Amino acid sequence: MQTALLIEQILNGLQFGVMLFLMAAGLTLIFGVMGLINLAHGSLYMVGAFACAAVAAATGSFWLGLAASLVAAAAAGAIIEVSVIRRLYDRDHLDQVLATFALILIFSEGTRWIFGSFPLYLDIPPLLRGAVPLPGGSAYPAYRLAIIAVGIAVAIGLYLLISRTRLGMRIRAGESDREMIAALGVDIRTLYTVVFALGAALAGLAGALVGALQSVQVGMGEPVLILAFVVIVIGGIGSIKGALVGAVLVGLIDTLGRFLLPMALAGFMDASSAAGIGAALASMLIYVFMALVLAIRPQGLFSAQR
Amino acid sequence: DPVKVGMITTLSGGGAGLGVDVRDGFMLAIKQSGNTEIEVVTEDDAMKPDLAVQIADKMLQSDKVDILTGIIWSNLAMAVVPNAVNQGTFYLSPNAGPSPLAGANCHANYFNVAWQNDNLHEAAGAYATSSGYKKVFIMAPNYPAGTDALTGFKRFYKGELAGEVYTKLGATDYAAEIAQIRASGADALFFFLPGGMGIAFMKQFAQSGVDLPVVGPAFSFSQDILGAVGDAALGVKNTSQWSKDIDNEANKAFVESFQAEYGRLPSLYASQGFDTANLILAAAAKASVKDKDAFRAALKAAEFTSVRGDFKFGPNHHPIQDIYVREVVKEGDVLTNKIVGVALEDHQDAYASECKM
Amino acid sequence: MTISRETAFNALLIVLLIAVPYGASAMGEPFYVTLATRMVILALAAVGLNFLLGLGGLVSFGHAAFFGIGGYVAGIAATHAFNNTPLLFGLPGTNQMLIIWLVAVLLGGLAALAIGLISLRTTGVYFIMITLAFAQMIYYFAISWPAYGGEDGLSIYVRNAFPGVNTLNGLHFFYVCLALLAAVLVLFSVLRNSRFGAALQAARQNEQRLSAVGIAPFRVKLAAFAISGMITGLAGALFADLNRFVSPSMLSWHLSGELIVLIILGGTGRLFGPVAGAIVYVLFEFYLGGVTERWQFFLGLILLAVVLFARGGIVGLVAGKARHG
Amino acid sequence: MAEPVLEIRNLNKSFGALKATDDVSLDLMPGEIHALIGPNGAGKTTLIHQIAGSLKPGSGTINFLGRDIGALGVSERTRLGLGRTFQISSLAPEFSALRNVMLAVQARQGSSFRFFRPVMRDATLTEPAMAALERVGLGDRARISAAELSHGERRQLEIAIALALGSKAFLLDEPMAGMGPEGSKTLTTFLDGLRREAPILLVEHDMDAVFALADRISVLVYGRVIATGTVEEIRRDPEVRRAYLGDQD
Amino acid sequence: MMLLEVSDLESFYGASQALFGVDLAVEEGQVVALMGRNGMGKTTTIRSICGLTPPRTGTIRFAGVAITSLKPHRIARRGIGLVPEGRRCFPNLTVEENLVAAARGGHWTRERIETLFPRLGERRGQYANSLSGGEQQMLAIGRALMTNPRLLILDEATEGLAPVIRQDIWASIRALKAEGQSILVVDKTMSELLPVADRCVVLEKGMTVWSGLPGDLNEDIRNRYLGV
Ligand SMILES: Nc1ncnc2c1ncn2[C@@H]1O[C@H](COP(=O)(O)OP(=O)(O)OP(=O)(O)O)[C@@H](O)[C@H]1O
Ligand SMILES: Nc1ncnc2c1ncn2[C@@H]1O[C@H](COP(=O)(O)OP(=O)(O)OP(=O)(O)O)[C@@H](O)[C@H]1O
Ligand SMILES: [Mg+2]
Ligand SMILES: [Mg+2]
Repeated sequence: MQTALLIEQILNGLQFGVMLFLMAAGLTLIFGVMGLINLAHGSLYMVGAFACAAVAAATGSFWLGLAASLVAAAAAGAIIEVSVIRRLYDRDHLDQVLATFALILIFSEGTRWIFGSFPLYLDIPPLLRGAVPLPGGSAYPAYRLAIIAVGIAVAIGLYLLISRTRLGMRIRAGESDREMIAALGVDIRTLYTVVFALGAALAGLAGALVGALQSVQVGMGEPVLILAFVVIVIGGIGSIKGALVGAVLVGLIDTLGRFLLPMALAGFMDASSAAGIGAALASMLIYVFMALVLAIRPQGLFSAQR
Repeated sequence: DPVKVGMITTLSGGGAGLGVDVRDGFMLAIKQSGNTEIEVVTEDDAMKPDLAVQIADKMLQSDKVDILTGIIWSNLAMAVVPNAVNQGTFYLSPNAGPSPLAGANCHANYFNVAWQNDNLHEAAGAYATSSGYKKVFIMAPNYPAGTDALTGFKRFYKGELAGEVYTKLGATDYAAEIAQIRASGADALFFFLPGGMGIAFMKQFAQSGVDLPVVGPAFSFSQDILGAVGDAALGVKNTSQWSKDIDNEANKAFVESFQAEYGRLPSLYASQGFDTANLILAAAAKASVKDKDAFRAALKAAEFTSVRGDFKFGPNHHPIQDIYVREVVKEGDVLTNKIVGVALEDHQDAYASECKM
Repeated sequence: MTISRETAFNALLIVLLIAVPYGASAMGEPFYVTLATRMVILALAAVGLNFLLGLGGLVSFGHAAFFGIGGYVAGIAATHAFNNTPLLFGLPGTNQMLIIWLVAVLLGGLAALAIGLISLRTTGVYFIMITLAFAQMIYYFAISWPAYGGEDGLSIYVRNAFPGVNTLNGLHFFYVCLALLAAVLVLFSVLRNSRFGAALQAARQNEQRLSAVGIAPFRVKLAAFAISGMITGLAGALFADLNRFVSPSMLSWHLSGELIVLIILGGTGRLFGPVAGAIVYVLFEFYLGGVTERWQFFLGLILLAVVLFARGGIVGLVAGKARHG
Repeated sequence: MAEPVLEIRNLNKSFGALKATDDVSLDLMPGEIHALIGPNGAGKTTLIHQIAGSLKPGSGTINFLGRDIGALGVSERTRLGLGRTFQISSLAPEFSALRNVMLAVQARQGSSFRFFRPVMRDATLTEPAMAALERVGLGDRARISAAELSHGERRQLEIAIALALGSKAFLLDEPMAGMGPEGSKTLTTFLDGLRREAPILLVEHDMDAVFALADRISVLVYGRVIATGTVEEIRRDPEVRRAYLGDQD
Repeated sequence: MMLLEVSDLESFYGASQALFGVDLAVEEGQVVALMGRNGMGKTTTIRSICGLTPPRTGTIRFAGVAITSLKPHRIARRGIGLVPEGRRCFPNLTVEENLVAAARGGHWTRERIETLFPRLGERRGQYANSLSGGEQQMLAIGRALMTNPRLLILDEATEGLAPVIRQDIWASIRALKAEGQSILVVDKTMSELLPVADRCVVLEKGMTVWSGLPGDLNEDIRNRYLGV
C-alpha cells in the first residue's frame, strides 16, 4: 500500500516536472537561446489561458480555445518584440528587466480591464476527461498524460529546432553577436521577432493547457515565471535537455518533498506540527536544491557552452 | 454630520475579485441610503502590506478620514489596524478577522462586521461532526490563516483525522495531495484553500475521480469563483454566515438590487461590504462621528438590518451570528449556493474571553 | 571649477528632500513627510544594492533577504522590549534604534557574507537566480514560522527610540532617515572613487583582466556583497519603524525586484540613481493610486517610456552619459 | 650559470582526446627573450594559461623564482611577479586607458582594500600609470576609454598594463598582432630594451620580430617542443620549416 | 565595371568623428589594399561599408546601387562578405555550425572550406570559443566565404596566423583573385599585400590621403603615412 502510493507520487512528480517544462519551454527559447531576460513570460502564459478560456466559453470548444491561445500569445509576443524588446537587444540586460517588468504591470491590469476581476472557467475537453488504466491496477488522469505527451513533444521539437536547423544556429549566433550575424546577411531582426513570437506561443499553449487544470485568473503567471527560471537555471541556460532534466528533478523533489518530509518528521513530533514544519521545509526545498546545484556546478547541470 | 470613510481594498492582481465585491456591496448600500453626508475614498492596496500602511497613513493624515475599512487580507489588516485604531480612528473590518485582533490585541475602535477567521471553519467542524463523519482528511496552506483554519475545524470536529496536510501557499498543482487523500481511507475531506488555490484544487480533485464528500468554508465556493470552478463544485457543502437565499426582506432586496446594479450575483464578500456600510449609516444617523464615544456606542449597538438576519456584536466587537451550511447547486445554468442547514447558532469566536476591553 | 549637470541635479534632489517635508509639515500635511520617509528608506536600500549592482555588476535578485532581516531585527527586538520578554540567551529586547541598527547591519552583513560565499561562485543569470534562491528560502521560512506572526507579520506598537530625537514625530524620524541616507551616499561616493571601488568596477567589466593584474576578484566582490547587505539591512530596520510593522512581504521577490527597478529607473551605478528612482517610483505609485484604480497599468506605461526613451535612467536623462574617469 | 627565472618541467594538459600540452619543459633565463613559436593550435596559448594560472595543468611543475607556484591562483602568481598579456585584448572597456593601467599599479602596491582615498587624485597611482602609457606611446590617449581605442591601440595598452605591474618576468601572447608596420617596429625596439628589466617569454607569429629579438626559440607542434635553439639553428631546421615557417627565407 | 564606390564618407562613434572624408573604389575582380597606421580609420571605413556604423554623410554604391542607408543584412545579401577585425566567431556554435549558419547558396560549401583549411575539418564539432586564435581566424574567413560574396572584405585576416598558414591564405587570396573574386583587404604584411594588390588606398586621420597603384607607393608616402 505504501509502495503503491510512493510509486504514484513518483509518477506525480514526473508529471509535475514535465508540466513545469511545458511552462518553461517558451522561456527556454527566449531566455536560454536568445539570451533575453523576459520577465513578461508569465504574462504571455496568462494571455494564453485567458484567450483559451474566453474562446472556449464563447464557442464551447476547448480545441478552438487552444488554437486561440497560440494565436493570441504569438500576436502579443510579436507586438511586444516589435514595439519594445527590439530596441533593447544592444542594451544592458537590466534595461530588459525594467521593460519587461513594466510589461507585467500593463498585461495584468490590461487583462483585468478586459476580462474583469473574477477568475474564468476553463475545463478540460471531454475527450480527455477520464482516467487511463496503468499496469498494476492503478489509473492516471488522461489529461495529465496528455500534458506529459505535449511536454515531451515540445522538448523534442525545440531540441531539433535549436540544435539541428540552420534557423536554430542563426538564433544562437545572434545571441552571442547580433552585429556579426547581420553582417553575414541574416535578417536577425525579423528572425528574432519570429522566435520571440514562437516562444510566446509556447507560453500561451502552456497557459491554456495548464490553465484547464488550475485557475485562470490575473496574476496566474507570476509563480510560473519564477519556477520557469529555476528550472532553466538548474538545467543550464541554453540547453533544452537541461531544462527538461531540471524540470523533472524539480518536479520530483517538490512532490516527494511535500509528501515525505511531513511523514519523516511525524516520527519525532506530533502530527500537526510535523505537517506544518514539514510543509515549511518542503516549500523551501526546490530553492535549496537550486542553491546546491549552482554551488557545485555554477553553470547548471548541462550548460550549452563549455 | 459628514462622515469620511477611507476604503483600502484589493483592486488589482489575483485577489481583486474579493476587493471589488466588498467595494461594490459597500457602495451599493451608500447609494441606496441616499445619504450625501458620507464621502468614501477608495484606494487599491495591491495586496501589499506596506502599500496598505502607506495608504492608511495618507487617509488618516491627509484625507482626515473618520473611519477606515475595506481590507481583505489578514496580513494587511494586521499591518494597518493596530496603528489606525491607536490613533483614534475607527476600523470596520468587512472581511479579515485575525485572532490577535479578536483576543489579546482587541481594541475599542475596531469592529469586525464579517467573522473571526476561525468561525466558518469551526462551523465546518461542527457540521462534519453532526453529519457523522469519522475520518476526515483536512488540508490548508501553510500560513497563519491556514493553521487557524485547521485549528478552528478541529475545535468543533469530534472524530478522527485521516490526515492533516499543509500545502505551499500559492500552490497550483495538487496531484500529490490528492494521491494522499485517496490513500488515506478518509470518509470526508475538509479543505481551506482561498482564491485560485481552491479553484485549482477543486478542478483537479473532481478530475481525479476520488469520491468523497467535501466540506469547506464558503471562500472556495462563493459566488465570485463558483463560475470558474464549474460543475466540479456541485454538491459540495460549505459554511457561511450569509447566503443569497437567507429568507428576509433586506436580503432579498439586496440580492435583487445588487444584480440589477452590477449584472452579477452577489458573493458573501459583497454582503459583508453591504452590511459594513449599513452599520456605518445606522451609527451615523444616531451619533456624530466626531463624538467618538457616542459613535462607538452607536456602532456597538449595531442597530441596522443585516442581510444575514440577526446580527449583534460580542464584547470584543466581533459578530455573534448564525452560521449556515450551504450546498452548491445549479439554478438554470448558474452555479450558486443553497442553504441546507444551520451549523452553529449564535456563534461567538473563541478569543472573546482573551479580550480585555 | 564648473559644476557638472549631475552634481547640480544631485544637489537639487538633496535640497528638495530637506525642504519639501519641512514645508509639508509646516503646512499641516504630515502625510507628505511619511511619503518622503518612504522614499528615503527605499532609496537607502537601493543604494545598498546599487553598490553591488551598479559598481560590481552583480545583479542580486535576493536583496529582500537583507531588507527583511533588518526589518525583523527591529520588529523582534521591539516586540520583546514591548512585552518585556527575553530574546535570546536571556538577552532582553530593545527599543533603542542605535542598537537595532547595529544588529541589523551586523546580521545583514553576516547573511550577505554567507550567501555571497556560495553565490559568488556563479556569474550572470546564475548569480541572479542563486541569490533569489536564498531569499526565497528565508521568505518561506518566515511565512511558516509561527513564533513571530508568520505571514501575518509583526506589529511594532511604538516606534523605536533614538537618543535626543522624538521619533514619534514624523518629521524628526524623517530627518534621522535622511541623515543616514546622506551618510551612505557619502560612503558610496568615497568607495566608488577609492582603490577598492576601482577594483570592484573592474571586476564588473572584466574579471579576467582584474585577476591578471593580481587582484583576486572573489574577495573584492565578497566584500562588496557584505557592505551591500549591511546597508540594505539598515534600511530594512528603518522601514519596519516607518510602517511600525514587519512581515514576510519585506522578504518577497517582489521587493527584490522593486529595488532593482528603482535603481534602473534612476540610473544604474549613478550616485543618486536610487534616490531619483525612489522618489519618482513612490510618487507615481502614490499619485496614480489616488487617481485611478488601474494605476498599475499606467505605472507600467511610464516605466516603459523611461526605459525606451531615457537611456541611463532619470539621472542619465538629466545629466547625460556617465563618465568613468 | 644563473638560475632560470621560470622553470617548467614535464607539463601535460589534455582536452578530451587532444593533448594540448605534451610533456613540455622550458626555461626562461634572466635577461633573455625566449620566443615560443609554433603552428596555430599548437598549444602556445594553452601553455601561457597554465603558467599564468588560468588553466590547471594535468601534471608537471612550474617553478618561478625558485618557488613551486603550481598551487597558486592567477592573481597570486601575478603578485609574485609574473605579468602577462592576452592574445585577444582583455581590458576594462569602460575605464580610460589611464585607469586600466592604474589598476595594475594599485595591484602592484598590494592595496586594493583601501576604501577612502580617491584614486584619481592619488599621484602614487597616476604617475606610474602615466609613465607606462608614455613608454608604449599611448600618452596622448590616456583619457580615452578602452572601448574607444582602435584595435592596435588596445594591443599597446595591454603592454602598458604589463609594464606597470613591474613584473619579474613577462608572458607576452602575440603582442605584435594588430600592430601596424610602424607599431611592430617600435614595439620590437621597445621589447629589446625591456629584456634588461625582466626576461620575456614571447609567443609570436611575426617572424621579423622573433628573429630580431629572440635569444632562444622553442618550437611547439601538437603540444610538443620539437626544437629549441638560436635563431639561426631554428631557421635552418628543416622540420621547423616544414611545420611552421614554410618557404620563408 | 565598378563594384564598390565610396565617396566622401564621414562616420561617427556617438559624438566623436572617426572618418572625415574617405574615398575608395574597387573594380570588379580587383584586389584593393586599404592602408594606414593604427587608429586611422581602416576598420571604421569597413564598418561603414557594411552598414555596421552607418556613415553620416557620403555615399556608398555597390554594383551600381546605392547601399548607403541599407541595413547590414541587406548589404551583406547584395554580396559583401566580411571577415571582421578580431575574428568574432560565434563562441557558442561549433565550427561546423559557424559555417552552416552563414551559408548561402553558391560554389563555396563546407567541404570546400575544409579543403582550404583542413584544420577546420579536424575541429568540426568543437565550440569556437575553444579554438586557438589562428583556428578562429580560419573559421572567420571560411564563414565569410560561405556567403559566396561578390566582394570579400578582409580586416587583418592574417593576424595571428603562423607563417605557413599565412602563406596559404595569401595563396588562397591570389587564387581567389585569379578566379575573379573582388577583395578589399587590410593587412600589415606589406611584402605580401603589395604584390597581390591592384590598387592601394592610404588613410590618415580618417581621410583618404593617397590612392594609386602599388608600384607608385614611394618612400615618401610610406614614411609619411605608414611609418615604414
Ligand atoms: N577548452 C578547450 N577545449 C577543447 N579544446 C581546446 C580548449 N582550449 C584549447 N583547445 C584546443 O587546444 C589546442 C591548442 O590551443 P591554443 O590556443 O593553445 O593554441 P595556440 O598555440 O595558442 O594557437 P594560435 O597560435 O593559433 O593562437 C587547439 O587545437 C584548441 O582548439
Ligand atoms: N567603438 C568606438 N567608439 C569610439 N571610438 C572608436 C571606436 N572604435 C574606434 N574608434 C576610434 O576611431 C578611430 C579609428 O579607428 P579604427 O578602428 O577605424 O582604426 P584602424 O585604422 O582600424 O586601426 P587599427 O589598425 O588599430 O585596427 C580611432 O581613433 C579609434 O580610437
Ligand atoms: Mg594562441
Ligand atoms: Mg582596425
